[in-house]
Amino acid sequence: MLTLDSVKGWYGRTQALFGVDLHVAPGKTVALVGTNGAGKTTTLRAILGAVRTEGSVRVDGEEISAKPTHRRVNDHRIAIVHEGRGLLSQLTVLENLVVGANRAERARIGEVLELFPVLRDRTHQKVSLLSGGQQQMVALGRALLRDPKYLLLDEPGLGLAPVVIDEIYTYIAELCSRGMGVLLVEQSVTRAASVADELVLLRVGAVDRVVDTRDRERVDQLVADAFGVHHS
Amino acid sequence: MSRTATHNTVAPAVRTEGLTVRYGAFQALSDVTVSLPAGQISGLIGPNGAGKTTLLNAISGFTSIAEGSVHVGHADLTALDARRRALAGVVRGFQTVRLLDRESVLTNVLIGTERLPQPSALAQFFGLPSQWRAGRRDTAAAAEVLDLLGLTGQAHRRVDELPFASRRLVEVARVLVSSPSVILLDEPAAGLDQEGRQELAAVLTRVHHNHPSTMVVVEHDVDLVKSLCSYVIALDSGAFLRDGTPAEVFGDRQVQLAYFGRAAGADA
Amino acid sequence: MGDLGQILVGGITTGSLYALFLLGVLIVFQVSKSINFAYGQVGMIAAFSAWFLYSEQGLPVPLALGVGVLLAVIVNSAIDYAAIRRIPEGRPGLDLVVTLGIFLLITAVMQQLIDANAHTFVSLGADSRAELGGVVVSLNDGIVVGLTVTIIVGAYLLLNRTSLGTSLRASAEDAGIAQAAGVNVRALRTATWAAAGVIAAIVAVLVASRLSVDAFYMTPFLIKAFIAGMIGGLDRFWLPLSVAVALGVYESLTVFILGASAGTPAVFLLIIVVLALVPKRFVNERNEVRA
Amino acid sequence: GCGGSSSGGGSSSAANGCDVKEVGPGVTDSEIKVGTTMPLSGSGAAGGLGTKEGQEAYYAKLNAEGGIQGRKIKPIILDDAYDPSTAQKQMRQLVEKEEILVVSGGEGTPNFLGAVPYLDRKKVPAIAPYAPSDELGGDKNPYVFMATVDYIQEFEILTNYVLKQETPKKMALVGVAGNVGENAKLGMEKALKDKGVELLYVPETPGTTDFTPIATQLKQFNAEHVFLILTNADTGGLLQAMSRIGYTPKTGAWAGMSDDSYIKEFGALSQNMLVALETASLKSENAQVKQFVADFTKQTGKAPSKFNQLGWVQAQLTAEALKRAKGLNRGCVIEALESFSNFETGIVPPVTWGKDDRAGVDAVGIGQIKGTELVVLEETQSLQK
Amino acid sequence: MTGATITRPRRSAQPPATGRGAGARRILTRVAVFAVIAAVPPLLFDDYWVFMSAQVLAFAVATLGLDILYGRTGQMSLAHASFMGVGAYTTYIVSSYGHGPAIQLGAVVVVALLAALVVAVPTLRLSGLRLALVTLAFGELLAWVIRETTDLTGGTQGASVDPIVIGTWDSSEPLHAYLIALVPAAIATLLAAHLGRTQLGRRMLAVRDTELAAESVGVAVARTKITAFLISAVYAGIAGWLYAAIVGFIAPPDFDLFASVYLFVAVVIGGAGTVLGAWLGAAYIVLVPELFTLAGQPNLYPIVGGALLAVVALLVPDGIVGLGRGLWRRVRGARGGQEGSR
Ligand SMILES: Nc1ncnc2c1ncn2[C@@H]1O[C@H](COP(=O)(O)OP(=O)(O)OP(=O)(O)O)[C@@H](O)[C@H]1O
Ligand SMILES: Nc1ncnc2c1ncn2[C@@H]1O[C@H](COP(=O)(O)OP(=O)(O)OP(=O)(O)O)[C@@H](O)[C@H]1O
Ligand SMILES: [Mg+2]
Ligand SMILES: [Mg+2]
Repeated sequence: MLTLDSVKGWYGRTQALFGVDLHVAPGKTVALVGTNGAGKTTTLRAILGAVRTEGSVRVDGEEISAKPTHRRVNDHRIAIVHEGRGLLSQLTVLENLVVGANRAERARIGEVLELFPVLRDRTHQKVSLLSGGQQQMVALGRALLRDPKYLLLDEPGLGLAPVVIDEIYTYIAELCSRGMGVLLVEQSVTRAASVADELVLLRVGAVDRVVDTRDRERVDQLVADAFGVHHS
Repeated sequence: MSRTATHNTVAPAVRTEGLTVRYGAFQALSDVTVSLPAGQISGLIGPNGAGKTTLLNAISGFTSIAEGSVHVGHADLTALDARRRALAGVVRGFQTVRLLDRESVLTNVLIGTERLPQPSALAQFFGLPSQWRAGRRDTAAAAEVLDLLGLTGQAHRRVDELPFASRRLVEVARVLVSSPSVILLDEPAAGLDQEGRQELAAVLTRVHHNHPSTMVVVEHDVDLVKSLCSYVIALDSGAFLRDGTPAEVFGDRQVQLAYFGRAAGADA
Repeated sequence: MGDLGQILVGGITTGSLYALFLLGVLIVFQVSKSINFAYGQVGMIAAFSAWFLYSEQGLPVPLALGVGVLLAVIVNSAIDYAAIRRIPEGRPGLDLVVTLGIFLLITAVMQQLIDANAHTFVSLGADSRAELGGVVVSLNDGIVVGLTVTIIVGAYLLLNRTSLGTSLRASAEDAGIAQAAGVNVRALRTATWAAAGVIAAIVAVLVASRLSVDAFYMTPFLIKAFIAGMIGGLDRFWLPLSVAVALGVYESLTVFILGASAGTPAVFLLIIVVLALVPKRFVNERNEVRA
Repeated sequence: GCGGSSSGGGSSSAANGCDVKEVGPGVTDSEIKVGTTMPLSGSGAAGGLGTKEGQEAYYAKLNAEGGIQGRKIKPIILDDAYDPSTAQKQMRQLVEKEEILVVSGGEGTPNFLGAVPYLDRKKVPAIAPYAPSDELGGDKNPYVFMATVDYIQEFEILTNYVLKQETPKKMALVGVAGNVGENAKLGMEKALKDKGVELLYVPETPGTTDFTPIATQLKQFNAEHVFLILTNADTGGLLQAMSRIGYTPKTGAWAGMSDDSYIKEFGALSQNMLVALETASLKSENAQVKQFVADFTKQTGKAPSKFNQLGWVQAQLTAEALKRAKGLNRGCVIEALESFSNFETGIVPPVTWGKDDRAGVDAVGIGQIKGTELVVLEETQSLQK
Repeated sequence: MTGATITRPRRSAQPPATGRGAGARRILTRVAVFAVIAAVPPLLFDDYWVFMSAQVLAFAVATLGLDILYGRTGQMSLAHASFMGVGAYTTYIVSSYGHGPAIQLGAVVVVALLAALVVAVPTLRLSGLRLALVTLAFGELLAWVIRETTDLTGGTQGASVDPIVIGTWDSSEPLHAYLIALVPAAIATLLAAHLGRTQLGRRMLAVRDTELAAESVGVAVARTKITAFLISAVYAGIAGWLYAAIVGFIAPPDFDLFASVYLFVAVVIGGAGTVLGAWLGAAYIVLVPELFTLAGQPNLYPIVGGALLAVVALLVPDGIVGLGRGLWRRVRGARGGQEGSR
């Protein structure tokens, strides 16, 4: 279980999170939704320890908020797909995939390339030369290579063609069913509702409500409240 | 150098002929001949890596063309570099937002007025009257765009302090401020929330209404394309696939296979 | 002919020293995207204090050298820890200013602690020489070239045949992303700066054995190494290092052929010509991103 | 000496006049402030620090003996980092803020030259700075009273000495690029004029990282004598490179190489090197030299170096001028300086200044490095003789 | 009209909302503040400090120029002091033929422009450290030229420059030097401040931050770089002219690599990209050594000056101006209530 307990977060002196509580159980997908600037990305960064935080972050019962980022990632098998990809543009596709991975994880490279065949011919090309969508695949590939127990996804569909998004979500659902806990940030509530078990609505850096996606009515209500529009 | 303002003139049609772009052995665009109708908003769609951004690059002069030509109206722009194409009225936004991070929103927008006739460097440096006139004109244009995009309140904030959505809008504002005759936008709605997208679509429609231009929007959001564009071009694997009205293109079997990975019949 | 050979030997040896020194600059640049202006002085600390320890304090030479190297490691790591790491992002040029301050500090302190004079250093084989076809080669030349080749090849293998290189470059580009990918950026940095300290010490000791040691003598080497690095590109490996060796040879040749006062203008004209004429892809720093 | 009404003077001389009753700046009932700038940091610091120590030792001794007319001398020595504009700034500081009476010595040529226009403007006499330049010592800068020869004279004398012993076919000079090397070359050319000796001049830039090309060039030319006017480090580096390629001609060098700091470090490389001696050898049997060594050692607890010696003699000449001055003001000090005639310090050759003569000395001694010792071959060699 | 926008030149344009009256008032305030500060040295200081203040003026002109090149256009130059040297030596040569200040200034501007073109044109494609390297090469070449032309330039030993004489004013008098330098310094400041409000100034910022976006709106990247280079070289040349007149003696070390690095230090320490920062930086490099003299430790600066520099740079990474801004924001934040919550 990945648990956040009244987590506050700051950028410099600007507070962005005002107490976030969150639970992601293995085998479950939780979607964080909210308007631009609600603090979704910051929440993920807080889990990794990449912003200054207060409050408790626990993984499988162990408090990790004092650990440096790389220890959280390695010891607790957390992987992230950053917003806007977070690739290392100077590195090749292959290097981007394996960076930070240990030997065993590297061995899984074939599996990942199978998932994204377009990347196979381009392993030695610099990622900055890939198309936007291809870059997103690399970002996802890097996270999957680590065979994470908890996967943090920050708008993985950003800039992807529908066909790829569908594939990715299918794959995520499969990973989830194999016991991975997924924390997903998604702009489209419809999409989020279709893959996640739970929707968490963030507002101004705090959890506004948690909605079970099976409850269609409350999902619709959430959409209306949060975004002021009715999605089609 | 002639710096004739191309704004306020009638928006020209944009045509590419036999456009081929190569990166080493890889062919990112092969023999693409498309024409974007004058004064309309066209959508450019296609799976990832189809060559949409490359096509925008080729039209705006940001990549070298191996074969083929680019025409705007009656002018052949193929030989011009990116800057001259911008001055000729072809202005683009970037898929990854590129801003002057340490500067204010206003400065970021004002840089877009470069296309308008600017006094010589000396006149600007010594603050001659022509500089003040140009300055007032530019500020007014920026104020109008900021207002249109709802950024007026943020005009003096540094852009790196802004949330991503606002940064996207600043990028769009920079393109719009000089009312170019050809506007190329690369996924302007990516990363915006539902509300933001709808607002953006409304703004673009309004801008287009006020200053008719030939606008091209690359987008993956099908709803947005449908609501915004009157014409759509689909690319796949660097080749032209289909064009027509949104209904025609999205209804096309090949497009559906390439783009949605399934034909329409399968998903009712 | 013998003369030309002699010049080449001198040029290659000096060029090797530039290259080895540049290696230290390169790895530091690659992991922390910063230039350490005080790097030459780090080496100077090693050689100058070693001299002080064996000549004035009577320590055995190997021990003195060891202490010198250790000092260089400590100082270089301290520069990273106390200064470079504390430079916030997006402040281009600040690293130069901060390390310039450190450069001045180290110079002044060493001059206070020891003195402002020039001193001969242990010769490290400079006095055992052999003549090969009219060219006199000393054991010192051999040591310099041998060590340089060994260390550079070793570094290459370490960086390219292990995951270390990838992690290094990842940390350099974006420490946040690298950390999130599980790279221990801090440890990597510390190790790199320490290794760079060792390299600086080795170069400084070798240079001292060929010239002499005082509080300033490494600065010309620093400048030449930077020049080679910038012509070749600090984000590459073989190109800048080859340029460094070539620079040594070129410099010696121009001095010999055109006269000593032509050395400086020749080197700098070369820079201008090379950078103005070579194809664009060699000139651009390799961080171009597509539109 | 002249009478109190010597204000007329030639166009070249400093025409302040000596008003016996006037009390100059920096003079109180108990104290006379003097000062100068020297490189105390940076690559030129070795000479500056040594000279400073020498001056301070002399003044300490003088003050212990009661000073001058019951006044203690207070020397203020500021750091100019061997930089002309810093030197000028510091000199302003000394003249305008500290209000020194006269400039007592100095060390380093370009830095001192930086301050000279200012001193001329302010009419402040500068006594015996060690700044060998053909700019100084003549009528161009009438407020600067030199006590050492310039490099032209130094190398002319050094070359003359060699020509007296033997008749070489080829000689070479390696000099710091710029005025210093050029001047040394000029001196050699003067001495070699019409002598049928071929001269190779190789300018060197400080910061040379590889001396092999210069050494090879010298070897190719194959001169019997190679003269050097380089920094300590570069002299050592060049000699090392020459020996590395097996070329060992006879050598000669400027006076800087007679300093202990050089001989101790590079003596082994420099066996039999001829050096110009601006100051008397410390091993000399001369009574004044012995007295100096004893006095200095008493003050500082250690043996003097060449730069200590220079500092000492700068202070000594300054003190002598103050003693001779009829009134403690700049005009009278200048008048007193102009009265020096073959004044024996025992450290530099006899000093003579006159109304139109600021050169002070025109002689250097000749020494040779043997073992770790400097052996004096000739006490002084003057151009006149 | 143009204002000494010395406190917040980043505000590169009138906010659309602000009326013109407010802008004019702000400009007037700044001119007044500038005038008051400028009046302090001649009224309150003795000769020595007036002399130091005059040097601050000369260096401020240089740092303003470097700030245009580095702070705004992002081009790193290690030859800025060399351009000062170009100005100073041109002054020396021209004045040795007996020409007065007007001709000197004209010659300085022309020669600085030519020298800048020589450096700028072959280096158009370069940026960052590599540009710094080429400019460094230019500096070394200049030093070499000076060394090799002793008859013309005085060589390594330097040369003493005749003071500027205008009427009864003589720049060897500190007070006169100060007043003579004040005029060009004020004009240079006004123009630099005004530059931030022009499209030319914005082009520079765009070139610094994102060349691609700049090109996409029609900015001539190469021409903008050259323009910045030329402006900065002329500033440096004029600074050299003032420096030669104020100090009266010039020598190669005044314009060597370290001198250039120090100008760079000034821009960074003051706060890159701001006019006020350039001034503060100039004051830093000229006056900080003096503080040690004031404290009675004139010879301590070489020892701790470096450490001080490193510490200052680390403590105020955005320069002194950045520090001031931060404090100001904090003050305002405390007044205006909670910051950051949207
Ligand atoms: N680096 C930063 N410095 C300062 N403030 C920041 C920074 N990054 C984000 N913020 C602020 O923190 C708040 C939360 O931002 P966050 O990126 O977490 O939002 P988000 O929900 O991910 O939005 P989006 O949908 O646009 O990605 C916003 O107000 C934003 O402006
Ligand atoms: N500079 C380059 N060097 C090498 N390959 C490139 C370069 N630019 C683009 N490509 C390749 O050309 C193809 C088309 O890229 P492009 O960016 O045009 O795709 P796109 O249609 O915009 O995709 P997306 O929707 O993912 O942004 C991709 O396979 C990409 O990797
Ligand atoms: Mg986000
Ligand atoms: Mg794209």
